[in-house]
Amino acid sequence: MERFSALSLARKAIGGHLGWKPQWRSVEQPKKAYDIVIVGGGGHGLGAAYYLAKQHGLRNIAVVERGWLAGGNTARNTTIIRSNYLFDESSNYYEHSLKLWENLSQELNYNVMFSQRGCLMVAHTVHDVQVFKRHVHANRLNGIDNEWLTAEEAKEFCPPLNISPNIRYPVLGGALQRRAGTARHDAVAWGFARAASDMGVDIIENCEVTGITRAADGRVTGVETTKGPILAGKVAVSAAGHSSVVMEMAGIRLPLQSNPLQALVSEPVKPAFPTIVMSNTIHAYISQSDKGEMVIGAGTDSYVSYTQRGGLHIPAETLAAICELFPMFRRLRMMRSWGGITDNTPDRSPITAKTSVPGLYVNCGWGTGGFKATPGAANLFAWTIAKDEPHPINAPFTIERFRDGVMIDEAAAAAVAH
Amino acid sequence: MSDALTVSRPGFTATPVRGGRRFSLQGRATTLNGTAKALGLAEVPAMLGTAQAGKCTLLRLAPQELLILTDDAGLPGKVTDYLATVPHSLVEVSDRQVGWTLVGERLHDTLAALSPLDMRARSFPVGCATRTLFGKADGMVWRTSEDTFHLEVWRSFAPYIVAMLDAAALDAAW
Amino acid sequence: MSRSFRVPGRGRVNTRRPVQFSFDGRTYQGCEGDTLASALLASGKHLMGRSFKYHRPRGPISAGSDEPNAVVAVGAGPALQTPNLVATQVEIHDGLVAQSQNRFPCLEFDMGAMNNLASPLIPSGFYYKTFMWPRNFWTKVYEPIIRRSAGLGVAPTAPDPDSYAFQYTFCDVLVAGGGPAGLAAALAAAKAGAEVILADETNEFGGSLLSDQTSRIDGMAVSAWVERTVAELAKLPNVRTFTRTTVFNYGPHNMVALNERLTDHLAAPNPGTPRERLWQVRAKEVVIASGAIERPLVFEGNDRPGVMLASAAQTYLNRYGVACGRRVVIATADDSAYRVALDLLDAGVQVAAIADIRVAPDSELLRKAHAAGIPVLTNTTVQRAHGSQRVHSVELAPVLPGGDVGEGKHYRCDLLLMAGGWTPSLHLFSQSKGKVVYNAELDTYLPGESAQAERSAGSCRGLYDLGEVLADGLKAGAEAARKAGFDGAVDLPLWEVRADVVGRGGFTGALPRRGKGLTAMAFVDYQNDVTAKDVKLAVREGFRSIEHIKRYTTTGMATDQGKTSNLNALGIASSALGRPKQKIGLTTFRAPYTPVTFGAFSGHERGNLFDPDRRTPIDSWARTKGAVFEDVSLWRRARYFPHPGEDMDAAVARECLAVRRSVGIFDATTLGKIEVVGPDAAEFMNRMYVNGWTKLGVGKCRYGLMCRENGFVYDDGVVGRIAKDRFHVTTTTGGAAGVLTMMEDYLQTEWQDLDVWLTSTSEEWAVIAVQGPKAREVLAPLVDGLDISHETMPHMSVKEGTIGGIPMRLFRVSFSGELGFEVNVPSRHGLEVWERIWEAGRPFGMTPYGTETMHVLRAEKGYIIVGQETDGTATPDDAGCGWAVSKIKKDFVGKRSLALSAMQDPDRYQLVGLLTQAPQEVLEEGAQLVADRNETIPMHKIGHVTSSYHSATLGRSIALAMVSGGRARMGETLFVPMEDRMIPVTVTSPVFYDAEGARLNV
Amino acid sequence: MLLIRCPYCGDRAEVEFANAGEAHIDRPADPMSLSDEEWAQYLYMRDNPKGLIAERWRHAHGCNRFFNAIRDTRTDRFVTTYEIGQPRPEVTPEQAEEAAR
Repeated sequence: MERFSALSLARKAIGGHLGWKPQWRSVEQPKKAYDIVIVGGGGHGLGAAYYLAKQHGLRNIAVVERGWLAGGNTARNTTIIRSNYLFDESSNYYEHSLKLWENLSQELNYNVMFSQRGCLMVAHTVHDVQVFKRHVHANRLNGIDNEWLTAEEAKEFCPPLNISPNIRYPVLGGALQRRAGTARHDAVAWGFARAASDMGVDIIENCEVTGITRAADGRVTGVETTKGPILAGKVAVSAAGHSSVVMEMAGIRLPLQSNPLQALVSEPVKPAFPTIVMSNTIHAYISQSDKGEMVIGAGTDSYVSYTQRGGLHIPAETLAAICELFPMFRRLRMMRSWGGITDNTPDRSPITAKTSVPGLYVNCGWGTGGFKATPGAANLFAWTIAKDEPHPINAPFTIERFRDGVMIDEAAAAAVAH
Repeated sequence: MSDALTVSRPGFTATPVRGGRRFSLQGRATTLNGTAKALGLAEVPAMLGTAQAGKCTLLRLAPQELLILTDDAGLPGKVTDYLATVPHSLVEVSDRQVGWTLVGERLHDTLAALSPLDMRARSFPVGCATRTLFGKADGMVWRTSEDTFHLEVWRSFAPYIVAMLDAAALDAAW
Repeated sequence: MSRSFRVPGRGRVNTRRPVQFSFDGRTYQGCEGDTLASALLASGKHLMGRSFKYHRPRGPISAGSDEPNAVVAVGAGPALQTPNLVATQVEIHDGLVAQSQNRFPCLEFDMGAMNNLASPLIPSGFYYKTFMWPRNFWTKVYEPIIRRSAGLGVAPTAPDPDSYAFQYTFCDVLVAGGGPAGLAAALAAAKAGAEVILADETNEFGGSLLSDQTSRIDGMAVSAWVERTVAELAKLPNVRTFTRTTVFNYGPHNMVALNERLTDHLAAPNPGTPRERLWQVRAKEVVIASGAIERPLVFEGNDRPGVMLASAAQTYLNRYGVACGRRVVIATADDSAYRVALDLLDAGVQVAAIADIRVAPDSELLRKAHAAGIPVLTNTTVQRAHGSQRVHSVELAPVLPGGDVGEGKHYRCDLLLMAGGWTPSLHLFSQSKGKVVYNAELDTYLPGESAQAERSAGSCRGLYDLGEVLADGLKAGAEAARKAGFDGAVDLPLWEVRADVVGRGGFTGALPRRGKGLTAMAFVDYQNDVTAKDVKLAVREGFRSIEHIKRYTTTGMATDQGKTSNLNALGIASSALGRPKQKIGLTTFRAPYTPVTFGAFSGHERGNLFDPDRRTPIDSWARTKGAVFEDVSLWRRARYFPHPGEDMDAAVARECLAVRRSVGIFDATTLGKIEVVGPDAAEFMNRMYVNGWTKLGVGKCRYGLMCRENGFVYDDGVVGRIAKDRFHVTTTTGGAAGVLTMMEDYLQTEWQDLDVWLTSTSEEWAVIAVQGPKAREVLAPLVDGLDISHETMPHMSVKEGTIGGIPMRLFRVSFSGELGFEVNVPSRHGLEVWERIWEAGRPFGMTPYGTETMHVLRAEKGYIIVGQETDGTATPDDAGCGWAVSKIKKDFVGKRSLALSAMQDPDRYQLVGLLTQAPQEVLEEGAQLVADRNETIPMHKIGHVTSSYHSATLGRSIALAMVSGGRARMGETLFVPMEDRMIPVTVTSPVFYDAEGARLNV
Repeated sequence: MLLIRCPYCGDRAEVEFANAGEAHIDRPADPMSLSDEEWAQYLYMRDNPKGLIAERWRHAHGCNRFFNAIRDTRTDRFVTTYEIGQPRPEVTPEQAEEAAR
């Protein structure tokens, strides 16, 4: 693998950039058999392949992707990365990921543009204040940065924020994680693909899995695909919104619902927004990309859908909220909107685990928050696949937790009621 | 509370409805039918239909639910007598909601700024009544004549609805 | 340049109505009807902007919404200066102020153009390969530089003063696009009787016909036909027409969104006019008549100001009366450019040459061009356009057999037109989820099978002959009407059309050139500065999917969303990959069609109308008493009633003591209320709540606790049995809607056999809580003879009666720990009764109190608040309410989950009280608890503080907490680690005051 | 915004409705007799099909009735809606094809 650097750019420039090679090997036809087949060529799947090769010395791996690499939720999110979750289980997981993010560009020799611009979660009610302070304290004791800002401090940190007491839901303050940030979503997937491919991983695009094959004893033996059958010692499913569809092929029903999630960007403008702001109460989140677009997450539609779209009333609602918090952005314009398919569990926490089928592993249920977990989930999923047992960090994130009543329910923990 | 809450704009007025009582009657179809008969009607109005029986107006808002509007005297004895014999739920909701009479040539444009309901005459003829959404408030709308609508929302939403209607009526001019 | 490029006698602008405007501080004059672009072009000014990455000087290439280059800021001042508007769409008016963007210090001399020199070092994706060391330089150094040079315009910095309107509407047939096909479709559908909406994004209907001087319909000029047709439509009562209205989003189930712009074109709009209106149209049928966009040609220097689309020059000439230059060279792959040449020639523009890339083009128009003396070079490519801030010459070169390019000849020109063929606008069709299909003959994509109730008509489906387009429009309109249910016979017009045959031919990809062109800048995506080389580089680096190529190069991702670039990028990718275009496919068309203002989406949902602001009947009273409010779900509740000079703590302390010592009055109206009625009411309650209800006597109350099926506490509230078959259920304020929904869910879908019905009565009753040892003394004289003595009305009972003649349900309940009543009266009487009780209470020192005092009083008693002590992960037992759970009921919602072993774990978090060792120390709510103070981070947390107050009654602080195995830790010392210190606390019972409840039973 | 046919009120805009998850999941008659595994199946495990789904909606801002619907999750087209308590209707191949379009 050729190292990327300013120097390599300059050298190639002299040759009119004709000297560049493909960033990853494109494998048209899979081999007959692999030790491990990873289903899903998004950030999580590619990353798992990378860590399997890098940290566990496994090289005979294929990543099969139905469409083009990272064309699912990796390409469709608002790229927010943070770890200020309440419960130890979650914050350990996301912090593991955040730490990997902090070195990812260097590790992959691919600039994923991880920008630690901070994430400010604003509070609008007394209840919000209580909940966020609980987060701040819990995070601090876990060694995760998160601090409480008064409304004035929040305004100083994010000058466009409207802290007027005369709006419908005045800002009472906010919890700021300074190490939080954003990254360039495509770069993460491409960087993992390049590094994994370099270590021998086969990346096979336009290869849809149509079946999961099993031996008489129940153990997984491989997958059927649109490019023919592939034998595999282990099959690891990392298919985001399509997880239920793939796992159904092995007869496994998951506690998942796939819902549309919409997002949008404005036209690019000069730097006007220094951080990420999230408001759970009025359902808005916003940051500004390196290109200058305001990147705005809208809400989830409530029904199961694989259409990658939703109703216009959902982004409309979000934009109303954004215009309340940032009234100077009212004249900006929506340039592009899109939808993703989020896979949501009943407790809104993910599953990264072995399954009841020997040799079959699943990493799913990331809902609206999978991007931030990309390197962490990939890393822990690789561990789980390689060792056939979970890493202590992802050990609580089983399917069985629903049977056993040991949910990790961040959403419920922020429940609103009086 | 709704007394001060009027909208008066060129082409649209919303005038609070005063007086009278409201009852929510729920029960199975036979009970609703029996109630209608007790009031001298042939049968209970069909879904989204309304019927007048003396001083009572029956609005069929759900399969098992009638909203009954009466004068200040309330429900006639023949209804309560009948109901005493059948399983049902009768709850007075006179104060739960407040109502307005809506008129004006910009009525449709004004309502259409708040509600996704198709209120064109061919879809929502005179006598039709239903609950729907007005902005972010639940509401009940009833077409009382070709050019007149009756709107109700829960009491605490009244200032919101009035302000929204007022803004929408202004927009409707352009 | 001072000479005017206005062509007398041409165009639809009103030359007798001059309009003054400014651009970059300089005053210009245009005409009524001009766009900013046409007016500047009329003054000879092509340079209008700078590109995104290389800051190259740019002028408009188009005359419509597909424009990538002429992107400007319009409006003056921090609130109104609106970035990134397209000069070709901005209509000028007197006083309009426009600025160029993305340049420093000025448009003509831009320091950012240094990037242009560095362009060999910054090809596509360069940022993925660099800026990685040193690690922290990305955020601190590199990224800020990238950010400052990226972006286009500057966002406003002050709130937008304009208003925006919103409206739903319905129609039988929606026609998107008011060109020839759209007009014909609207007419046909309307004549069939359908309700029709016709919308066009520009200021008048007619589309391409407004740029067409030579075609004839029924013998008349096409502009006259447009006028006649628009007038005919205007007469039909079933047609609504919208100009300046973009159909921008085609959603599911034929919900189509339109953005109507009402004021931007006006110098002085009527005050109160909304700036824009967003329409959500539910259309039974849709006709997409969105037209086609001309493609640029990709060659070196194709971005120089003065290089334009041929059709744009034709529009500027015929619609705006502007000649875009004096001497033109035309590069074409398509017949339509010949008509443009003839039109320009006719207007006095010198046509230096037409270079046709095709080997042997042949058409009537070509012969006409020959006849007019225009030099036509076939099989000829553009090697390079020269010029910096304006094109001054172009090298046209022959394509040799075998594909090489020979030595060319330079032509002097100040205008270079490109005609690369037509790209049908598939955006709306694609948004409707229809699949596009490659058409080899036209070398473009066309709409395939419809996914929704729509059809395309005219040039958006590849028809370019005017006669065909009109016929297609009529057919589409008639079909749409028929499908919408208007199936009567209709006489459709038969128009006799005379028009040039245009639209044949076309080219995608990069034009052939001489040499490798390693340094040549031939632009595919103008605004984002994506060159043909960039696309090839992406392919070379292994990006093979068109979506990857788009993302790696950013082609098609600028504000024009690739309207002019997508097919050329595809063409270049296709030859680089050696794969046919149809095997590559197009990138997804994403809504909106053109950018739409945020404000238009939010409509009136701003300020106080952002969300309903629910207020109780007593709200006005509280306001006059100086209450400070808080938001609780949609409600506004009084939090405390400070006297002058008091802060919250002082006010709350005073209010608490007043309740404990005498009597307080509290507005509890916001509590949810549900009337559960029917013969099976008790059975239903048994199934919904963890408690048992069968034995609750009429006139008695019980604290009810509700779980979700997962076993966790969902809601709570006091329930009174009004009659054998009637329960008055109360819920939390925030939980009211959810509880009713959950009850209805079980009732309607699981237990349809039960004869019980639910009615929300939350707003039927105003609820006035009178709490304190003097409560009975205050109320007794008011309740019209009702006996409310302890004997006849003990704690947790309910009676019906009247208060001053007003019907009342009187609950003897207490959330304060004192003797207490809750007076329920019909809402309209709420304020009146409140004031009456207030008057009666004043001799006792009655004090109004708010939610904060309510919280303190109940915390002193250890009463939980669902959502504060519990958080959706707590069982009844965790919350200290195990006593409420019926042990004998066979089933209730949540019971099975409570039987899980995890729910019995002794280490679960349980409700306890905490006392700080320093009595005045008030813990922070949300603070965590640890057992070992000497641990280092990460510390093992064993609980957290849920409620914490200073208790004036007890003269010290108190706190409630959820602590792992808490009930077994009574008396233990735990620690609250704060940032700067460790606070020791003692675990106690959560009941701090009157543990035996003596004060309740008086 | 979807257009949803309430069996009682007719065609209405999506904003009047609330989705209520998979249909035809009956609450067990005697939950206490179920194993933890069976209970979890009832409570959490859901079909999440890419194709036809039977789901519940509530006409929240209308008649407030729950009802069932058959919809294709690939297109969001409804095949039919029907009252609670009715069995899941047979979908003809023609209906399925139409919904998948």
